[in-house]
Amino acid sequence: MAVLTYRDALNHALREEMQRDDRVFLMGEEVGVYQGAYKVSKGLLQEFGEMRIVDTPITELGFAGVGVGAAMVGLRPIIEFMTWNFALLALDQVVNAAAKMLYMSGGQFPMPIVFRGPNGAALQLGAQHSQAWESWLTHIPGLKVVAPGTPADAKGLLKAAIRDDNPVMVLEGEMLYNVKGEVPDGDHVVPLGKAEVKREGSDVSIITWGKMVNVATQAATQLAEQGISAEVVDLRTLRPMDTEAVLRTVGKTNRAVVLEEGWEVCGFGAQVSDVIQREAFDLLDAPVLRVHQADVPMPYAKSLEKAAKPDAAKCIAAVRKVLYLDR
Amino acid sequence: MAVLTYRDALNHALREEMQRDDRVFLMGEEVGVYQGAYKVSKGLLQEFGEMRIVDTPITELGFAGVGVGAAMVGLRPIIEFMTWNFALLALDQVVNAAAKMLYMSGGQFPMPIVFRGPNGAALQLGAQHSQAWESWLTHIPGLKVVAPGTPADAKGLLKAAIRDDNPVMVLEGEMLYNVKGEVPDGDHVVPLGKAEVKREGSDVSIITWGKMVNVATQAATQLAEQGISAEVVDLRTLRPMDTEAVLRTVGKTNRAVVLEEGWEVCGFGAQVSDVIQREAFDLLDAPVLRVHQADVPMPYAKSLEKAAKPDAAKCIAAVRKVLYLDR
Amino acid sequence: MVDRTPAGGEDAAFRRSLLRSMLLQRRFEERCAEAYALGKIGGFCHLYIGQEAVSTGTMSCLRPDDYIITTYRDHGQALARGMTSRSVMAELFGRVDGCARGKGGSMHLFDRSLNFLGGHGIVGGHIPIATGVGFAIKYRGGDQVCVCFMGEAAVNNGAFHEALNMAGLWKLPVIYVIENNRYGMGTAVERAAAINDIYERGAAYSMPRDVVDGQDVFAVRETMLAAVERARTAHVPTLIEVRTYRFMGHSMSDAVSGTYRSKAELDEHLKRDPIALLRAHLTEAGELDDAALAAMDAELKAEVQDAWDFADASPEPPPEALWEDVLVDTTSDGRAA
Amino acid sequence: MVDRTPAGGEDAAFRRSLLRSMLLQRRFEERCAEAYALGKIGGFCHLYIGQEAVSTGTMSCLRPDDYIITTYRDHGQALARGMTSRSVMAELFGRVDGCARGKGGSMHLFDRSLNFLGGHGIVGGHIPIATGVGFAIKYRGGDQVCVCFMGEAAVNNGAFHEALNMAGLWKLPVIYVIENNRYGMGTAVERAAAINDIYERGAAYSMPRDVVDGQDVFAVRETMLAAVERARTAHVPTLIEVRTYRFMGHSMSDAVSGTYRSKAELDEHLKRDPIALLRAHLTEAGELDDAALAAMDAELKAEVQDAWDFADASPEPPPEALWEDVLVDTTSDGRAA
Ligand SMILES: Cc1ncc(C[n+]2csc(CCOP(=O)(O)OP(=O)(O)O)c2C)c(N)n1
Ligand SMILES: Cc1ncc(C[n+]2csc(CCOP(=O)(O)OP(=O)(O)O)c2C)c(N)n1
Ligand SMILES: [Mg+2]
Ligand SMILES: [Mg+2]
Repeated sequence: MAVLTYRDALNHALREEMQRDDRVFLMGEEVGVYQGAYKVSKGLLQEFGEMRIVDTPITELGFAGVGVGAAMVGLRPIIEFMTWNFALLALDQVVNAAAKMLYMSGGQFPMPIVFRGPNGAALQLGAQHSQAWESWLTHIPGLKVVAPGTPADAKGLLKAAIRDDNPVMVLEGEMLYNVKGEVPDGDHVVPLGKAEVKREGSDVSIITWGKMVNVATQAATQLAEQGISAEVVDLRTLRPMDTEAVLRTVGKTNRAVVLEEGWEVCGFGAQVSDVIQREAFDLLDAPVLRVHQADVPMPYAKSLEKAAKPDAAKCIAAVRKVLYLDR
Repeated sequence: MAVLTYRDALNHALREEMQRDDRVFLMGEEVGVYQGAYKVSKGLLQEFGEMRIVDTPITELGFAGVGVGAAMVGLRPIIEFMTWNFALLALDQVVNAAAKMLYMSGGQFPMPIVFRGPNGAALQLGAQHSQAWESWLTHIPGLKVVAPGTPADAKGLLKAAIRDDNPVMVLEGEMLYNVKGEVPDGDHVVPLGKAEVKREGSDVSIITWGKMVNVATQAATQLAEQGISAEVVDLRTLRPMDTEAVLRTVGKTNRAVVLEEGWEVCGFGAQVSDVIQREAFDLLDAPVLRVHQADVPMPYAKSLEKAAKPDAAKCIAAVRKVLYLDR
Repeated sequence: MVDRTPAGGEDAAFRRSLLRSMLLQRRFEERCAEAYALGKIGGFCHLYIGQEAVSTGTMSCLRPDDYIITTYRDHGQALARGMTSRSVMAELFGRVDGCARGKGGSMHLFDRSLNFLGGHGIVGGHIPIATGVGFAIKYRGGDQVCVCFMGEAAVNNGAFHEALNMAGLWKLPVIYVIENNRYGMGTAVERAAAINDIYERGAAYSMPRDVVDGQDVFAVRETMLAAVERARTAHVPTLIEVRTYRFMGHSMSDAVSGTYRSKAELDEHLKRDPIALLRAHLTEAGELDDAALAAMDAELKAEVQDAWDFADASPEPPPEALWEDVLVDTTSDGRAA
Repeated sequence: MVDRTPAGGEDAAFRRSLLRSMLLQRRFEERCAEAYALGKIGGFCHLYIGQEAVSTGTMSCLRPDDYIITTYRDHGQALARGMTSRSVMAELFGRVDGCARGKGGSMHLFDRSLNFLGGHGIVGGHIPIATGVGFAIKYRGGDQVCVCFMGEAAVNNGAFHEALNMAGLWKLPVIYVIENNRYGMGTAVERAAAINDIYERGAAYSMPRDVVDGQDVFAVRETMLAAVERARTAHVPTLIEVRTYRFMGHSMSDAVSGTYRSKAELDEHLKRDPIALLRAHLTEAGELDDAALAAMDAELKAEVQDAWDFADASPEPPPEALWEDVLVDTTSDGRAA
């Protein structure tokens, strides 16, 4: 197994899938000449040329729609949003076109398209550049949503997303791009819809995804030092969610903490919590607790930003509370 | 007390607030010459003139932004979306400008603006015209969100929204516009953030809002015939949610069903359910159940649409299940 | 489908086929109004009456492998493209034999076999999609074109701007057809657009542009043929403003005149009914006599009646259809996911 | 704040004040680069070096009660408008004495007392807001103007189109200033816009338009004065393309040249440094000698050093600030909600 950065893992997934299938192309702001705002598409313009690595004007709504049109007539677009923050402008195309086209055409127009880019906060980017969108995206039937937390999953899920005949949203992490990890050699594809236990444990389940997987693992390591055995379940795909895996871990530990990057109200954690209380009511020894961003726009100042973000300490506090060790 | 339609109640609220405060104006598609796509603004152009009842081009993003700009410099805009479906195009202004301006300016720019219009499905309007957006909107700190279910609340909440110095989203119902009800005379203002028990009961709580209030009441009436006493709690304001009222009713009945118009995943019902299991874990005799739209884009065909929508029968089924009367 | 111009120019039979296409739309829409009043059609229903020369004129210039995309006001274009009255009417009735199995409805007609990429309900939303189809054509090195219909009110929308800028920049074979029927719901074009000559918007995208009388099917054809030629041979997009008029209200719930336009204005425009104009032309040229017209009309009325009966007899979609078509379960190599 | 033209024309003192304003921005930005490298400024930081004649030229035409709104590249405009170096630097350092109490950062400078309506981070997002400010001015019957700065890449965005259409349609006193510095991040203007003469986009909105050399502060002033006059007296909007160049990378993480523009191109543009041009002009005219310049520069460097020290000494916002400013608790009559 090679050790790759998350960035390179994505880059390899793109390259391999573009080599494999000439209907696949990448479009977005700065993906070509600039080699990607975060260099995920580095070298691809040189390899595949201008027709397949397409720089766009700053028109998220427009080029998302271009992707939808191309997908309708048989291409397999990968639309890069420089960040998902800007995708807000494009959501009409994602929701009203990509997600619904198959349904409203009575099954005539599948939509093999990937929308991808970094999601959530990086460092001190302030209120408009720091949002996590999984809650909004998972709300929508007709979409699939994945949020890889490791280089291996980044490669495997992106490849699966590109091959899937449905619209798949890939939520990456700017803060993850430099993270290294082992990536299986060869044609590594991670099936959509399957969670993975990233660390086994017996006292409590930390259920999470994306950027928070590393935070959960850190928390679990520190918890182990306190004699608490935490299981870390990485959902990987949020829609469709691997409910079985969630119920399995809760059945084992009887206590759950859901850790997410975004805001509380209607966060994806609320959905996880709702499913657990509904499907595993009698298994729960304590209410499901949630760890998430403070319910405020993201502040710029370093100390405030740190206070706003979920982290291992907050996760540990929730775990101790769910174990009735602290109030 | 006068009996008014929900439409007229809104119309009166608009008129009275515009008479009261000349900083208030109404802007949107067809609000003027056409007298409102759904006639909510009927007669207002004639009374207040073109500068205060402003017809716009079909530019949801643009005129939402115009509202934000006007609010920044001291006016009090009411932005009508012909329906919230089209507001999807404007959400960048709602989320990145209206909701965050106060925070990112360090408190310098309050945002006294109302965004309003019908939310959710009417009849057979198909996939792109039938969405309920409360889940997305309540996710965002910096916004307030109300969803009146009766003419009295429509008038009272809209007036409170217009007077509030924060951005308030008013989710109306096209299917409610013709519904009649008593509206208190005089300056009827319903405070934001306060739920109301619309019907008392002791066996189970049906927690709901907006268009579903009538559905819940119907269900409760039918349940009464089955000897089941259901309490109907109308949240009225979704953000901030009246958590106390929710816990009070659950404390009384120990069982809750959350009824909402929109989709399941990360629906506002998930948040309600999460709060209940977290704050009232020991009070619950059964898991919180939810009733919501089928997890599919809205189909056009009459029978399919009916099957997709939540209704009294589905609500009754959930109540019976939460009472362990049915499986 | 309207026959394309036979090589070597048009003949009388061809011109009669144009009339036939337009008259079919008219008769179809008239019955839709009736079916709507009877509650057989639900939701929003936007009739095309008055604009038939635009759809027919345009479609008559296209090949079967070209693409069409349009708005919610899509019945006329669907029929002109060759979708059967049956499949459209059954869709409007929300029945299983509808072109979208009853799941789309009036605003969302689709026919994959005819490259009819749908009616779309969000004003402006389909314009970038058309640009994407143009992109795909160029990507594959094809010589098809994509025609994108829209109302004049859509040109003020951001999606229009973004889509046309990319088409102009990348030189994509897309023809943007603005059906300027003077109103977007109740808003006259002058109250919504800062310039009245809509086609001049093309200048902002260095795009060839044209304006044409939309009541004259031959004029529409002429302009369109030039645009198609440019798109096919040189991948050059065109913006065409077609000046037309809607004879009915915006949708079934809107009065024909009163609030935002006067009866007098409407009457003035009714004088230039595109079907009457074409009929007069054919009659004068001796290419159509009263008997032939009556026969054509009778035939079309029968076709629409048949469509109505067919739609009426077609079952509601089965309950399980609710859950179908949300996702497909295949991957790029056609395998199960 | 840059002094406005004294009634009856400009004098040498006024011209020196322009230089002073521009030089302050330059010295300020140079220290920002340093502070960023030291980790005192975080997040994204977009420097204004090379474009100072635009901000100064524009601000020098405005009244205190006029409004300004801009993008994330906002330090220069904030200073030219009269925000203190201290309040801007403290904001960049994320400190409590910053203009937005440390909660906005580099991209979100605001000053209510100067009608400086913020730096905004979503490309295009602030343009409709500017239109709304123009609407409010007209609504109240005022004679203020609103100036909206944006980069040339923003003109392809839908928000631009929607906002300018409304301003053109409704005749609002807004001046849209396109700072065409040739690149949007790594994308040259020709690779993003279908037309190269950006100002011609104004035609689509029947809006007066102009193009001007952005390295020449007097040229900027002249164009702007005319636009301000039109807006103030007749509520007419204007679109002005200002041709300028950014001497630094897009943001601190972007190399100055290499990937998308050559060193040679950059060097060519560096020859037209707006500050050097103005200085030469003043020197030639005998309005500024070396000693005066050195004194001015020393003074400005000291001002920026003072701002740095001030910012460095200013505390981080207190923990409770996290929860403040999400909502206000008042209603329209100033009462508690
Ligand atoms: C984004 C959006 N906003 C508003 C509407 C509601 N609406 C439907 S059609 C229409 C008018 C469109 O007019 P035009 O583009 O001229 O087309 P026409 O109806 O005249 O064919 C409006 C406002 C919508 N469907 N989408
Ligand atoms: C909607 C949106 N898309 C993408 C970005 C990322 N982005 C920030 S600045 C920029 C380039 C803008 O260029 P231009 O408008 O020319 O302004 P300049 O930076 O040259 O001053 C991009 C793509 C963004 N902030 N907002
Ligand atoms: Mg129209
Ligand atoms: Mg630029």
